Amino acid sequence: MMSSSNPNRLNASVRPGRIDRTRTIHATVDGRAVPGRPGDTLASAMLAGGDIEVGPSIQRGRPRGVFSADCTEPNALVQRLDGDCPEPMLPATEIELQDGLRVETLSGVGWLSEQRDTAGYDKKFVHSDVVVVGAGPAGIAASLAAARGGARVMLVDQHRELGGMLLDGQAHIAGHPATEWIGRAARELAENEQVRVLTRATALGCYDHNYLLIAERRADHPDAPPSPTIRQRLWHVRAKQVVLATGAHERPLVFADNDRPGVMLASAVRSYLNRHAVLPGREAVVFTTSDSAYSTALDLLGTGARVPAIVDTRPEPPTRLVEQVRAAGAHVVTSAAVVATGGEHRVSGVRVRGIDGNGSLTEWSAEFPCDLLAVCGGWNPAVQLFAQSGGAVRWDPVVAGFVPSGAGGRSARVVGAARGTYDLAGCLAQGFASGAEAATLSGFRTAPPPVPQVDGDRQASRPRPVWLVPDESRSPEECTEHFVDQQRDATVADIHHALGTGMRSVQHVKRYTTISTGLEQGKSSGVNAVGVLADALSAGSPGEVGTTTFRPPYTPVPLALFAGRTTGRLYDPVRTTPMHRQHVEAGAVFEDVGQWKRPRYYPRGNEDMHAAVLRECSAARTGVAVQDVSTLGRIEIVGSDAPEFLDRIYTNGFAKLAVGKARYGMMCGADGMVLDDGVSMRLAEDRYLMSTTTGGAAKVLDWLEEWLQTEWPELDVYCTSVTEQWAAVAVVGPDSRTVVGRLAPDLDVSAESFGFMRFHETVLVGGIPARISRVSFSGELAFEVNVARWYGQALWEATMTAGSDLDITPYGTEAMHVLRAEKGFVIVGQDTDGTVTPVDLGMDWAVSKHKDFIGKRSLSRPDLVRQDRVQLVGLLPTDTTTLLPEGAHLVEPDVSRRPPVPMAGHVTSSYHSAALERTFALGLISGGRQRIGEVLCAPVGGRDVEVEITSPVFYDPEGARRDGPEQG
Amino acid sequence: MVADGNTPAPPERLWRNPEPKRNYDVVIVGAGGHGLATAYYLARNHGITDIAVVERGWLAGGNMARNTTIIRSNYLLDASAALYDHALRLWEELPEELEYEFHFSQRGVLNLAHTEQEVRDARRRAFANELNGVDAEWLTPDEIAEVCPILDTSPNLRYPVLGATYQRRAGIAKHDLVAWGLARKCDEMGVDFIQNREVTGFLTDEDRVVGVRTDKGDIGAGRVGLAAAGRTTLLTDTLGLRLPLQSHPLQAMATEILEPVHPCVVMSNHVHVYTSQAHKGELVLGAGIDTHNGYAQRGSVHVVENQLAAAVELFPVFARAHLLRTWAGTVDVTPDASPIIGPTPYENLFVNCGWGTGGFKATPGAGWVFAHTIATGAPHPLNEPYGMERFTTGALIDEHGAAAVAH
Amino acid sequence: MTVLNKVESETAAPETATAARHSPLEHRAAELERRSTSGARGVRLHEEPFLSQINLRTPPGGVESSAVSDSLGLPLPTVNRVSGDEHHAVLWLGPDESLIVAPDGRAEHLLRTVRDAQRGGSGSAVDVSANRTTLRLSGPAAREVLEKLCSLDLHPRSFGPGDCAQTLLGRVIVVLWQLDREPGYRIMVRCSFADYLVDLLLDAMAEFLDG
Amino acid sequence: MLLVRCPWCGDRDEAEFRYGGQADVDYPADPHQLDDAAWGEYLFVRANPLGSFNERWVHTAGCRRWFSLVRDTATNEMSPDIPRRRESR
Ligand SMILES: Cc1cc2nc3c(=O)[nH]c(=O)nc-3n(C[C@H](O)[C@H](O)[C@H](O)COP(=O)(O)OP(=O)(O)OC[C@H]3O[C@@H](n4cnc5c(N)ncnc54)[C@H](O)[C@@H]3O)c2cc1C
Ligand SMILES: NC(=O)c1ccc[n+]([C@@H]2O[C@H](COP(=O)([O-])OP(=O)(O)OC[C@H]3O[C@@H](n4cnc5c(N)ncnc54)[C@H](O)[C@@H]3O)[C@@H](O)[C@H]2O)c1
Ligand SMILES: Cc1cc2nc3c(=O)[nH]c(=O)nc-3n(C[C@H](O)[C@H](O)[C@H](O)COP(=O)(O)O)c2cc1C
Ligand SMILES: [Zn+2]
Repeated sequence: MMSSSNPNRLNASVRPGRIDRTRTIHATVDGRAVPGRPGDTLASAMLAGGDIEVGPSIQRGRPRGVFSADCTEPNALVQRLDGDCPEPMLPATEIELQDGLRVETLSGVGWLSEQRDTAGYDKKFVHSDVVVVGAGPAGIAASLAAARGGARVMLVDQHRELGGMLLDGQAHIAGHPATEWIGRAARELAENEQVRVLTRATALGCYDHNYLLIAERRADHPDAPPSPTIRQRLWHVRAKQVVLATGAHERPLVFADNDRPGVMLASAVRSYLNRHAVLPGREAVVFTTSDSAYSTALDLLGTGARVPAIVDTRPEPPTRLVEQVRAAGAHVVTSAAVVATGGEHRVSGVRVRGIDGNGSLTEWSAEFPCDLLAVCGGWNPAVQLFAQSGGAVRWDPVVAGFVPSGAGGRSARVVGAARGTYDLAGCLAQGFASGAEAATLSGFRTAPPPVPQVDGDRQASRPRPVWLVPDESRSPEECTEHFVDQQRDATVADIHHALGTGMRSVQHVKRYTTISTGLEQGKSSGVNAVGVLADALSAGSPGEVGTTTFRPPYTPVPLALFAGRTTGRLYDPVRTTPMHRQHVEAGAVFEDVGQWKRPRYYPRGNEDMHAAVLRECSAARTGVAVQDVSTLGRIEIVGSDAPEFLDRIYTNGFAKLAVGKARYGMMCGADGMVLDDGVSMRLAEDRYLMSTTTGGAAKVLDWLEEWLQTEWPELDVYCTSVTEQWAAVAVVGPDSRTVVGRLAPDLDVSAESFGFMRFHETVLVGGIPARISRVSFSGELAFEVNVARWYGQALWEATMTAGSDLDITPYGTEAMHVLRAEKGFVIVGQDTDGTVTPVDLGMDWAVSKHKDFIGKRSLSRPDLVRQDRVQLVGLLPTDTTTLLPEGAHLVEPDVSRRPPVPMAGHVTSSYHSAALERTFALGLISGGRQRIGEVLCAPVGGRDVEVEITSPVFYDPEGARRDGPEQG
Repeated sequence: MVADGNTPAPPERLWRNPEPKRNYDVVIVGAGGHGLATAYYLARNHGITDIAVVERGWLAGGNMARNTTIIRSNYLLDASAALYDHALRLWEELPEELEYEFHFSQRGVLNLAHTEQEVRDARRRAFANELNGVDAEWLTPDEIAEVCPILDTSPNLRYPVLGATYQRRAGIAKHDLVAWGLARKCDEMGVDFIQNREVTGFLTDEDRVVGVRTDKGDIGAGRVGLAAAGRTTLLTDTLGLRLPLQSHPLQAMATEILEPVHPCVVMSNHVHVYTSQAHKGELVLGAGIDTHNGYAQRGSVHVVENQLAAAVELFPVFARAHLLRTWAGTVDVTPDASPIIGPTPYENLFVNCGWGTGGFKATPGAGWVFAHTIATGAPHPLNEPYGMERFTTGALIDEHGAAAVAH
Repeated sequence: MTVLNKVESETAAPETATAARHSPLEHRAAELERRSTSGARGVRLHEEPFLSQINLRTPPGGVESSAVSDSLGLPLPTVNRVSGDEHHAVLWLGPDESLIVAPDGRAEHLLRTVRDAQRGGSGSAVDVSANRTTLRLSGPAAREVLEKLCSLDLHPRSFGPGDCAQTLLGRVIVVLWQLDREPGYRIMVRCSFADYLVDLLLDAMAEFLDG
Repeated sequence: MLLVRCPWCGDRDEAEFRYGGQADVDYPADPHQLDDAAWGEYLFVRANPLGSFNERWVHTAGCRRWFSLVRDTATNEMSPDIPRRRESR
């Protein structure tokens, strides 16, 4: 009857199974070879080879065995070792057997490896009129009906084949084996262009507004290509209608030593028999509370196994079933329960006692030898996806399970076993009806097809759940071998322990006992815990206790799948300017500014940053230097009300700015705190070009739009982002006039003709149209040359050529920071945080007294007029070579250093200055402007640095250098 | 906790489940961490034990059941450092004081900096911490790699780790056990926990609050302390008292149980994720709020995807750990991301709220000062700056704005 | 013939300057060619640089909009639609915003035309030709590639030739425009994101590389 | 991922939008007429209801228009905005 390498494999004549018998493949478990067939799971292959025992339990080290045939598996958890990266905690029941598969068994704890996961994970975003989750009879029927209506349908199932529980049994549909019906349906769906069927695809979550997340396994199974680009794919699906046909999970039973290897869910036994042609035991006691396990018994008997007893908790199981099994050679013990199991590493026999209507044991007892105990504690409709997004469930005493509450709305689209319908005809009928309705509601009117004749599961008689089979000698408080959650090693005693502390809520019990917090997330342990609790609290029904919360994901998935392609190089956009490659060639060291890569400095030879920055700064102050400023934000602001608009946005006035001129502006939030700054030019009466900081570009545009659209829709103003229309360089230094003169031969760049804060449009050498302004962020004579972005590269080249004999020096953000700090110019975000006003910065000159602007009202709040607010000042370390660390706080020299030490403020910017030939800093110091000349201390690295408070303008306070050297 | 022998020890009582009396000296609304700690310190420090803690659901089932349990005190601003460090010092005493093991583990917290500006901000915070007596160190990438070898500190990351502040005294604690430990001591001292009872409004006598209305009848109270976190405004709205709070979903997630790999706590603001490995072995991950208001205790999945992308980016070893469960709480966020603790315009009504994404770490500290405020009718010096007047005067405690550090 | 395609030599940039232009993806042309595939699951990607683009703002339904439309010789597009053809088109960007697209060298002339039409009324016209570059993604697998990055419903029943949308590809905002049924798309992206977007698209295309 | 209906572009994923909080909080006609408490309330206090909430969103990755809608903050069910009460100035 059995083959020798797979002693428990049934002959094809007895059970063909859904395996490929032409090929033998091998996995390795804990170093031992496990042969099997394509179509096997790792668990079925192990069982075929006679291995039922897996790793011992997590807390108590008890022997454990394969318990289920699905994602509820508590025991058979393995660490996968083959492939490019080990993967922890996979249920052997869910791993498809494959050549080269290598695992080690675990005890409820996995491990992470330092090996990089190099596999591919990606995402896909699709839409569907109807998504059907679960391809059992109900789901298939729903898909057929919806697809026939013309809707776009997506059918997903976590398994490799369609069919659901039909594959576990031997039902007939329309007079033929159900598999034929499945095959026909699969073909029909495959041929319909509007249908997408995804197998090996688990719906992880069903979120608000019909959004589903589906994890598809494209590798690690025998049908996968050898090295697929994408190992797993996360489908994001937006559906118009969702049909949940997710089936039901069989519940274990809670009795003494119910965790012994060889105790197995009855449905799992059936699944191994029929799907995998594996007989997990030859002498099997069946212990049940409902009808479904009779099919297990019949299937076992049909393969030649012995069934010493069917132990049914019910006094009167349906006669039909009792007679069927009797005819097949087994007998039923009614009003009875298994109270104990024997055996060491595998169950060797069970003890059975009578159980009365109150759930108490009676005197009657018997013992049966067995090597398998198939248990069925009833069924839990798989309401996870339904409940996750807020669907309510209720206890249904007839099906003895939690089912979707209510008949209409979203709950109508839960069908089949998932809503407690356990007869095949009913599943098909609900599937057809819901599929047709879903299609109709999504715009494809259609009627449900007629339900074919079936002979599968019939309407079951009422189950009799027994939450706790009493111990023969001990009270529930002492039931330390009655396992409720095998994975967490949690028992009935633990639940009672929780109750003993005063806990009453199932939520507390879950957290106290850790029941349902493992991989199965309560799919099998949850309702039993509720039942035990309901009994203990004498609640009328488990419904009064309620469930814990159902949360995504439905089954665990690798974190890398959620990350998808968003890692490494693709983690976040890298933004570059058109001159980027020229900076790279010049050896620039880059800095991340927002998403931009900006050159920080350009080391020459072995220069470090310090040396390079000093050189770059001194070029700007004594010769000519050039910086790529293409990253600055630019917004064109157009309309007859543009002047008024800018007046409301900026703290200073812009309405009176003359056409052809530019002005520095500052803007605040409504709270009066500095938001951004920049120079805006007036291009025409009704047209300005605003510039923003690099990091502030998007924020400022949003800010402008928000005010325009939500508060001032009456203003005739339009904003257009032109940040990327332009590329620009700042040409800085006494020699900049010469360079720009050469660049722009048509332009008179003399101080007289081209005044500070003016701009001109011209054509550069090579015919490149440009707008050139005289703005300066360094205090030196400086020009900003703007060209259409596609000329950026040419502009850089031309500028470098024009300045080559003057040793024109590219400089980066760091030198820019130093140069502006020498002049006391602030960088928003560095010298300000979200708590600094323009007044704090000493920029009262930019705060209009005459007009209102956003934030103005806030500036007169009590806290904002305090004299001791921090104010921007300069800071000079007494020792001219000591560099204050940025972020250092300053304290009064004589203050006690016992914490908390009162702080006077902190250093915002600190540099070596080539021009000053010393170090210097800017800082925000309480009442700072009144304290110029005073000395404070900066405690850093265990010593004090003495610092004098100064004006923040260190360099050329008269502004003599702004117009450059005298000409002529 | 879980019995692991054959004869389980008899359970220790954590709390009774009494019927409420008609009146209490103090009614606290909300049996979250803060409500529990407040009751505890009212009894311990002020001798007030005639207290009912009224809870709409199950004890500590709100944010207390949902947070990523990070405890640290390395805040920038003086007011914050003082309050949170007070809390941290209480945490250090609490296991012994409560005689309850709640796995308080001072394994150290790293706050990563990924940009030059973040470096400046982080160092500024570390310097301030030092002067405020809060332990803080600045670590270079090499030093970080020693503290947390699984963190990718290579310069090739999209946003390389440029440094981190490190607070060694910081760490995590098992949130549920903290709640149960506090509840147990409170119960011992006579505090009543009234679960499954929702406070729906207040009993008032002109501008004085004299009790609470609940869905199952009124309860009189000498004083009422609100510790209702995300649902605070639902109650204050009934008095026409408008608080600057917005309730947002905040999500977190856990993996399966894994052998120890992650020795500390890592927080990254820039890529937005924070992670640690809980006592039991699961990795716990969290991130920023869902931006929309919401009471649904669930958030949007793209938020989860973004934070997991960040986690895998920083911790390549996490790639094949499995996402086991995601969940969300409802956090109450103020405009300056600092709490509101103090009296209200209603006599005998006090609020403790606005802890947003970061109130677990403050649990004992918050309880301490809120108990003081309720008992004496006036704020403790530590919560003086935290009154709601600051939104009028502008004296915000803008830890967010000032240092961009999430809580 | 519309103003969009009327040739006026004086509006084209001077020869020398044209040669000085570099498109953001010029340096990747060969790579894009190499990574494109043909066949039943083929997908091709290349840059269409230097299209003339004018960002147009005009109060919807007002006199301004009919004046502009008259001046262009094209109706302004309806919601999420493109008016015109692949050479000369106006794309809907928002209730009062459109993008005029024309061949290289047309921007200045267009700008003048539109501003003339707008004179005296409300609205704006801004040259954004250099602001974005254009990628063309086409081939039988093009939609599948986009579906890896884009959450819009691109199924032919929902999105087809002449449809356009501003949306996200990964973390990048783009203007997506379907040209034909093959399907072929234009993806208009701000220049600084172009390199990254190409990385993203090539990564998504990898699955369709032969072999 | 909520499905947000932009009145212009149609249904789009939440990720394309930025949330703008309570709708219809008007900028005071003259801020300088308000005392500090009233101004502070304008700056910082917004409704935070459980249930129907009239709120603003902006379609940042699309048409960049601001709009409002009504969402139930407990269930996330959405419906279009009731007409804006304030006259356009
Ligand atoms: C996902 C997540 C991660 C977080 N991570 C951290 C972290 O790492 N570190 C950190 O410090 N903080 C963190 N927090 C924040 C922290 O959890 C909260 O700030 C803190 O728990 C709030 O205080 P609480 O414990 O009292 O709140 P809660 O536990 O929410 O307590 C409020 C209680 O009031 C009850 N209640 C409300 N209204 C009523 C009513 N009308 N009647 C009766 N009872 C009522 C609620 O049911 C609830 O039990 C996180 C929060 C979340 C959601
Ligand atoms: N006699 C009984 O008591 C009893 C009990 C339960 C089921 N049944 C029988 O089982 C069948 C039930 O049919 P059905 O169609 O309702 O359920 P089913 O169990 O046949 O099919 C459900 C399918 O959904 C899949 N699934 C579940 N959750 C999923 C997810 N999140 N993502 C992807 N796939 C998921 C499952 O893998 C399964 O293939 C009927 O034939 C019925 O008679 C009988
Ligand atoms: C620090 C921490 C660790 C957690 N670890 C687990 C875990 O290992 N397994 C699990 O199922 N849930 C874990 N959870 C999540 C809880 O099961 C639960 O989701 C959370 O308390 C929120 O409650 P709710 O989901 O019932 O709403 C953890 C929660 C926290 C806060
Ligand atoms: Zn839109």
